[in-house]
Amino acid sequence: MDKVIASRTKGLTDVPFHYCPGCAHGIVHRLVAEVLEELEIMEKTIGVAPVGCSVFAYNYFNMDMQQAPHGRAPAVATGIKRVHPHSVVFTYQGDGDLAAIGTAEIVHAAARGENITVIFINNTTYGMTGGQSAPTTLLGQKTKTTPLGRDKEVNGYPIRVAEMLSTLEGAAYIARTAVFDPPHVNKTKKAITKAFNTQLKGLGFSMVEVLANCPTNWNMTPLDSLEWLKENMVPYYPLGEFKVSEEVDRNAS
Amino acid sequence: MDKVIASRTKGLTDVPFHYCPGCAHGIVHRLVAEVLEELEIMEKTIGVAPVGCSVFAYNYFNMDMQQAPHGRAPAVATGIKRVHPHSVVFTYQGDGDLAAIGTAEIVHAAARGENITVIFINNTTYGMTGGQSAPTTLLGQKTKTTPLGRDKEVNGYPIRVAEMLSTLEGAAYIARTAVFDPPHVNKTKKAITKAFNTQLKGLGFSMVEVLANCPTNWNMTPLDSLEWLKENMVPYYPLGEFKVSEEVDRNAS
Amino acid sequence: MHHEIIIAGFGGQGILFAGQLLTHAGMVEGKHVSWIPSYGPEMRGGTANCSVVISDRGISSPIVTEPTILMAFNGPSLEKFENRIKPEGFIFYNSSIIKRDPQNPKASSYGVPVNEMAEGLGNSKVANMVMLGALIEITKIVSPETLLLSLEKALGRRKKNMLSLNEEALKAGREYAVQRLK
Amino acid sequence: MHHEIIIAGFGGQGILFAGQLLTHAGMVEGKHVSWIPSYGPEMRGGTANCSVVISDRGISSPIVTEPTILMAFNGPSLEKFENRIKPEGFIFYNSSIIKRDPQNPKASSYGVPVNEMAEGLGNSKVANMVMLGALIEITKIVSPETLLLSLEKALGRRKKNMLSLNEEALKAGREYAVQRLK
Amino acid sequence: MIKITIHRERCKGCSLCIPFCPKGILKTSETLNSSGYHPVFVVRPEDCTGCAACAKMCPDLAIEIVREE
Amino acid sequence: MIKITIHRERCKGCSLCIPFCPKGILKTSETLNSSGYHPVFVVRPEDCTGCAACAKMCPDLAIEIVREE
Amino acid sequence: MPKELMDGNRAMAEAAVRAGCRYFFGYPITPQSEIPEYLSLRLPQVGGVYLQAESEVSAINMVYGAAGAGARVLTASSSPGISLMSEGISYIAAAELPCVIINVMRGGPGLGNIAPAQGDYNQAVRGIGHGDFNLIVLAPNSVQEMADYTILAFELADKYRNPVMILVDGLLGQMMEPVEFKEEPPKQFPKPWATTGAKDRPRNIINTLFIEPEELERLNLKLQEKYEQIKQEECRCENYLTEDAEIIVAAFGSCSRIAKAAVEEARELGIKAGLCRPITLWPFPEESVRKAAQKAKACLTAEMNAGQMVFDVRMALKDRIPVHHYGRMGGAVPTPGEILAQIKKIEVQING
Amino acid sequence: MPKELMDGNRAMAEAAVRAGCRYFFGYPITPQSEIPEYLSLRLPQVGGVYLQAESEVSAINMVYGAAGAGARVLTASSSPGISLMSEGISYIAAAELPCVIINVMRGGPGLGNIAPAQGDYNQAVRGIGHGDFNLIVLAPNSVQEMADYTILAFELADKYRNPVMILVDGLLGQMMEPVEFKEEPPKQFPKPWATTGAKDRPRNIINTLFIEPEELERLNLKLQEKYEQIKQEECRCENYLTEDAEIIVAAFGSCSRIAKAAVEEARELGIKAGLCRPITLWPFPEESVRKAAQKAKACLTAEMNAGQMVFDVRMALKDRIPVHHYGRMGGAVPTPGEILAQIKKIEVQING
Ligand SMILES: Cc1ncc(C[n+]2csc(CCOP(=O)(O)OP(=O)(O)O)c2C)c(N)n1
Ligand SMILES: Cc1ncc(C[n+]2csc(CCOP(=O)(O)OP(=O)(O)O)c2C)c(N)n1
Ligand code: SF4
Ligand code: SF4
Ligand code: SF4
Ligand code: SF4
Ligand code: SF4
Ligand code: SF4
Ligand SMILES: [Mg+2]
Ligand SMILES: [Mg+2]
Repeated sequence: MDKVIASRTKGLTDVPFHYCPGCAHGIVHRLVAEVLEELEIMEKTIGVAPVGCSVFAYNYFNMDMQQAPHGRAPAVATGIKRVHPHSVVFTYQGDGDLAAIGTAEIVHAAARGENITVIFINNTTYGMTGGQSAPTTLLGQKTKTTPLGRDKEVNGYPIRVAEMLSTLEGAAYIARTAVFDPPHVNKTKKAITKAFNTQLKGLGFSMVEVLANCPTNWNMTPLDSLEWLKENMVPYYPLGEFKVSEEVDRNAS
Repeated sequence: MDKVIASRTKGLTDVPFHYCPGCAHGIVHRLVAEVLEELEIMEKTIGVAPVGCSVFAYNYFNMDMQQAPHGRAPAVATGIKRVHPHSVVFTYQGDGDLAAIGTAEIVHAAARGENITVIFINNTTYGMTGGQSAPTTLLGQKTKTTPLGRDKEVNGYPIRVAEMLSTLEGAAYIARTAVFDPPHVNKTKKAITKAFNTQLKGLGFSMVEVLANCPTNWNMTPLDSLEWLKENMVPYYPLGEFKVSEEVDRNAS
Repeated sequence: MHHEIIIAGFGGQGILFAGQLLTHAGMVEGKHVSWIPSYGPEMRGGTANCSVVISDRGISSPIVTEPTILMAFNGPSLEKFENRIKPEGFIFYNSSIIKRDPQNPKASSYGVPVNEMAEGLGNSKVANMVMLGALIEITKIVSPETLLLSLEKALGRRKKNMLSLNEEALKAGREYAVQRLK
Repeated sequence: MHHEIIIAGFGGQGILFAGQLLTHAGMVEGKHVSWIPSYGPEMRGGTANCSVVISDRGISSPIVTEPTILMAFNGPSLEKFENRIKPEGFIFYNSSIIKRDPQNPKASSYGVPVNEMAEGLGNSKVANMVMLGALIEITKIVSPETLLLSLEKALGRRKKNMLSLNEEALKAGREYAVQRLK
Repeated sequence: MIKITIHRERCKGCSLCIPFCPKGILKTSETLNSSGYHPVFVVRPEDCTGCAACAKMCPDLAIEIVREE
Repeated sequence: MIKITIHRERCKGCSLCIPFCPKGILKTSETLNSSGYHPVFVVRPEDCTGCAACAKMCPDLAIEIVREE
Repeated sequence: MPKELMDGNRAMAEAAVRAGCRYFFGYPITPQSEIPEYLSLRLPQVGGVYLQAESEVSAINMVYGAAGAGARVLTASSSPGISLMSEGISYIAAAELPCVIINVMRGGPGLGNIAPAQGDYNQAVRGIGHGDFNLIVLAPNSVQEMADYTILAFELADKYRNPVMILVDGLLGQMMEPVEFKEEPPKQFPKPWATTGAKDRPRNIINTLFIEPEELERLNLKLQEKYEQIKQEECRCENYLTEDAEIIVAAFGSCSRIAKAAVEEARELGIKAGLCRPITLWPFPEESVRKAAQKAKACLTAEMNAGQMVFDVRMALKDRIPVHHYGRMGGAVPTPGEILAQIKKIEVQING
Repeated sequence: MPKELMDGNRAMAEAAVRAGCRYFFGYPITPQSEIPEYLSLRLPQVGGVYLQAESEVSAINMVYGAAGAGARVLTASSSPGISLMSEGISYIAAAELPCVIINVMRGGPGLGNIAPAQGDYNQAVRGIGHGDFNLIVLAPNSVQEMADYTILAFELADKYRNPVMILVDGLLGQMMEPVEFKEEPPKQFPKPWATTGAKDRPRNIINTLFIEPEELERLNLKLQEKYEQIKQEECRCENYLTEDAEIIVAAFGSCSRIAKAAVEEARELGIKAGLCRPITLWPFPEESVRKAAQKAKACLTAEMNAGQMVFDVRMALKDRIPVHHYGRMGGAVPTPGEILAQIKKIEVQING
């Protein structure tokens, strides 16, 4: 019998992504979809994608989906989850979305221990609107609205979301990963699996922050962008698990 | 010559407070006003009070004041401070205001290292609107909207704001104090002084979280409320300095 | 029968509760009723008043501008409302605090030392009930039995001991009215 | 003189820039001008087009529905716009990619192998300039000198070396027009 | 000598000052002020040390203390 | 035997797969697909070990790998 | 059911529960806090969820999520809080999700005060949020109606897949009157479009993004068609003593109670006054207004604002007769006497 | 100054700088992002501050603070972002603070799309935020006007202590046309009320809370008086070929450009058409509209929405003549030909 090593996951529809060549959104979409397929929970999963390059996620994830206002996915997900507590609810959010306009929503979803899973794509910029600075833009990084590089005197410091949310008791699983090479892609998938398992066990809020590239707005080739990510983002945004509630690890897959 | 040991500060107008008997808002108002008077900065200070029992603060603080929409004082203060960078700008906010509706504003003011001072009155409830639950309401605590006590399964966990904001690089000085006895009132005043000095030195964002009572909505006598504060709030909200940027301490008063 | 009542005093004097009780009793007796509160921004202290309408006919406007009955629990309340009373109206005032007679010659005025009487019963909080007792005795706006029923319902099971105290206060008010005001 | 121009192609083919250049040159020559971009939601790829009006008289509507000139850089663009051209209009199309003749008999059509020509000059990005060269040679809508001036201004000081490449491309386009299209 | 004044009309009778006085010389008045509160007064002013513990706890700035020299 | 397929029409020519192939058998095509991208192809399919490093990096799910047994 | 004495806020809350609403997301604000306070105790008793959101922005988006998931869901706020919901309400309308939003208006603009006012009429009927959409807006004027129209609100919301706003003010919210809850079970509507998990059916998508103008125009045309239908079918208005009326007083909500008393007093003075009370503010009952004014020589709108509904009344009457406005603002409540004085003034004008 | 070729967004941004605006607080959103992008480079060059806020809610409150502190300050957004500013705008109006808000409208409701639309007219002129207040709303229709009216906007804001909105759409925002900046220095107004630190003067308070209804009513009366004055003094409208026109086309903003072409084409066909273009949408230039329609037998409004300004036109014309509406929605832009077809249809109706 033939063994499939890599193939399209049923967690995604057949619609080709609209993302730019080499954009990590595609990689992470695939990982999330694979995890949902492998955990056999697609039929009870409802995804929420607010505004950002991934706003069209409802075209791609092969399950019930709600598109949400910019930044409000955690609130929308909360509404869904409270109505269907036995469903699996996830949000897929960018850094502008989650760490800027949606700050209150993400902090409070975590504080409430809202039993949802958040996939957080940190690419240090507002991809969809053409590359303005984000709360996660690194110091010195040039963007459309920090044309001379981010200056801490004017724009302040990048926010480390995973660390911040880890101070909240309601947060059951918080990790930061990156997708700059295959081993880290594997680790990202593991973290996503753990996050969904956290939800399946009813332990509370789970989030995976994925360091990602935006070759288009960084003005780089896709490969250069992965290199830049590794060399500049990882030092400021250390990878790892920041919060793992005891029960998550207990017989976690 | 006579020596005044205690008297009305010039930092306050003559208008009697509208606060309930025994409410800590009065104590903290006095401390802030005294510090501003002692630092001789009243004439360049602009205060911002958003909505909460202290919304009438503009009647009390004897200096330029702006009343602000609920939760938005840090944004309003940012607007003022950017226009007058050499002025001293402070906000005076409750826990509903700062830790609920104003979460994004406070997190980003801190992340930006906005050079303002925040006085944060944590009394675990929405005083002004009649005692509904706040993000800082303790587990099990009864309020108008947690009639059977706060349940972590439904409402999640209280937020420790000082700890959360301390993860942000822009935060230069973050402390938590309480006003349940004279020594702690003294400590609170010291912390407030340090916070304003942080601003005067241009070091960035400073905040003093003051654990306070709300005898009216807690349904207690003022004295019982202080006891309750000490026994229930302090264990969950430990007192102390959470962040002190090096330069704050260097020749701080 | 159509009565428009204003009950007014300091916050904390049980003003709003007294009004609700009266309204409820009116409803139980088959009347059309309405109750509207009004208070300042302070959580404690400050002033409070409520407007009650009890009527045989449907109530168009629940707003009371010219009351047929005023119950004034403190001086400022009497001053604010005494001249708005409809001709042939009633003024009940707290003579424990208000040391002058009402100025409106067209209304019948009744002073009741409700604070002292309530304290006499052991709890200053039932001053409002004393006043209600006097009111219903004089105006017969609702029967004492209905009012007691409403009181029972409002206090609920948990506050049985409060019930008897309130009952006593009502009674004291009625007796005072019978003996001193009629 | 009144021209309404649509320039259309893939995102990334320099469509919008070519239009801006033309518009600017028109302005410099004292004409009334307007430029409107239009693009899809994709940051990369997808389609892009712009509408340019260059006219002796004031421009009421900057919207171009029936262009006098179409510059089509890929097949879909030709298909979309070729039948909207005003009678006696012009179609310039990228014959490197578009392998058929335009279908509109009322318009004069000019195929220019701009990709090949640009690659011949060493940089596929100047295909848009080749096309512009052909355009101005045939239609005289602006003079080559003004266009160069506009190009210089647009590229700014930093891109001096880009300037000569673009200049060459313009020239190549004009020459191609002179030799092959007239 | 210490001169302590408790402003009867400003005091809201909250009692926060009372237990913190090391001399135990603060007491609630039986009478009401014009706002309807029972204000606090100093029982034995001459015992006051001027430690200001009371003033620190007072939310309504009702207490003034002067050391007369 | 490993069977690797790179879907020419799905590939956006981003090159993310190329450097991670331990066998160095991935290469960009000279020709364009219908979306205007230069897709990647496998130079020596027989050398492919099926390690799937390429597929893991591919954002567009253009790579399928099957072990035929 | 025996009558209960209840305030309007609690009556709406209880009615919501009886209408089958099991989810409330909101944020405290005076003068509507009795609603969340009541529901925080009541909803868990019936297996529902009361959740206090971190803000009104969050609350309306929780509503969006829950409505999309197929639930009957309620939120309530007062003026400034409703403003914060503008974006979310526009999304809910665009996604055609049913939900009920209560606005217990207070004095504005800005923080204003907590006294009753009707300054949000324009916002509710035509300006809240961006883009072309309409809320169904109901304006009860008694505690009984507040209960009844809350139930109706949930039914209309589901029937038309449209957000419904109940527009009242602090006077109604805090006034107590007898109320009777009907025993009939609430009407239910199937929701095959809801995101409940795509088991044994094609997946469902809740979405408001239509990148192609043609597509978005199609949504808009569909919405406009729906609104046209609602205009045809759902206008509600109470006309009182209007048959022979020479002066029509138009008023809604709490102000209509006061206006009614004024009209009655005018009748006692022999002035032929009548009351026209729009109950649906959107759709605005133009026909009924015209009918009320059939014999009228003048109209007076009485509102607790600077003159907002007067605009719709003028449109309805097409300036056939003069339409005057009497308004109080900032939480000031007019008295029957004030309105009567206006009626008298107009009477003099029209009858010399 | 020589003319420059500039898009409308950048022209407004540059004009703001020239008007003395030194502070911009905003949040990115298409199709207005050229404004923040331009100002993020430009403002620091002139000693100003560009600050990207964490949201539109924050942005408008930073504007509130800066305006209260006495600065000329600007924010810009597009439809959904403007909705989020509703509460803040109500506060700014209540506190009588001057500021300029640009709305570069896009297709709605909900997330909609990024194509040009005019669906926020109602919101801008009467429904944004709670309570009775008005923005001054300017609707330029060319890049030159976008520059000129931006300067005017700052002057009007300061003169009346009122927020001013510039209402345009993505078409105008991204269209390039020649623009000339005038050399005159902008008018300045003293701001003795600003919170600048109470040195050598009594302290200043910026406030919107008036707990007593009487006080809040006084503020409201003051605001209404101011609005009346603005209505008297600031109406602006362009009438084109209207003197003898039998058919008036009313349109604003980008749509008025298209309508103008249609009117010109109609004239070529011998149809007596004219264009009436309100430039101030609030105050609505009723007089000018009436004047434009003096000889008209019919009116047509052309809008990129479901029919919003048509309401004001009908009010202005008091239904003397039929007022038709032609609208495209969801980002669809009408062509001159479409509008011409409508004109022709009406021509047939009125002249048989
Ligand atoms: C209320 C509101 N404000 C602004 C926008 C515009 N907007 C769309 S996506 C976006 C930011 C996207 O950045 P991010 O969340 O980091 O996602 P990315 O595109 O980088 O994946 C913004 C500001 C909007 N749609 N709604
Ligand atoms: C947008 C908005 N939402 C809600 C309110 C109502 N409100 C006024 S104060 C307040 C909470 C006050 O609590 P807190 O900030 O803790 O201050 P405290 O009164 O306890 O000192 C609320 C919800 C409001 N004014 N504006
Ligand atoms: S703009 Fe950036 S984040 Fe968006 S699809 Fe392109 S590469 Fe990805
Ligand atoms: S309600 Fe609570 S917080 Fe507000 S004044 Fe009274 S005691 Fe203080
Ligand atoms: S100053 Fe000290 S000793 Fe004197 S009354 Fe106050 S607490 Fe007592
Ligand atoms: S603390 Fe102040 S207000 Fe309270 S009782 Fe003492 S003196 Fe009075
Ligand atoms: S599976 Fe491994 S060996 Fe085969 S092509 Fe991909 S990366 Fe190379
Ligand atoms: S990673 Fe995928 S899309 Fe990118 S070049 Fe390789 S096969 Fe093509
Ligand atoms: Mg991003
Ligand atoms: Mg509080």
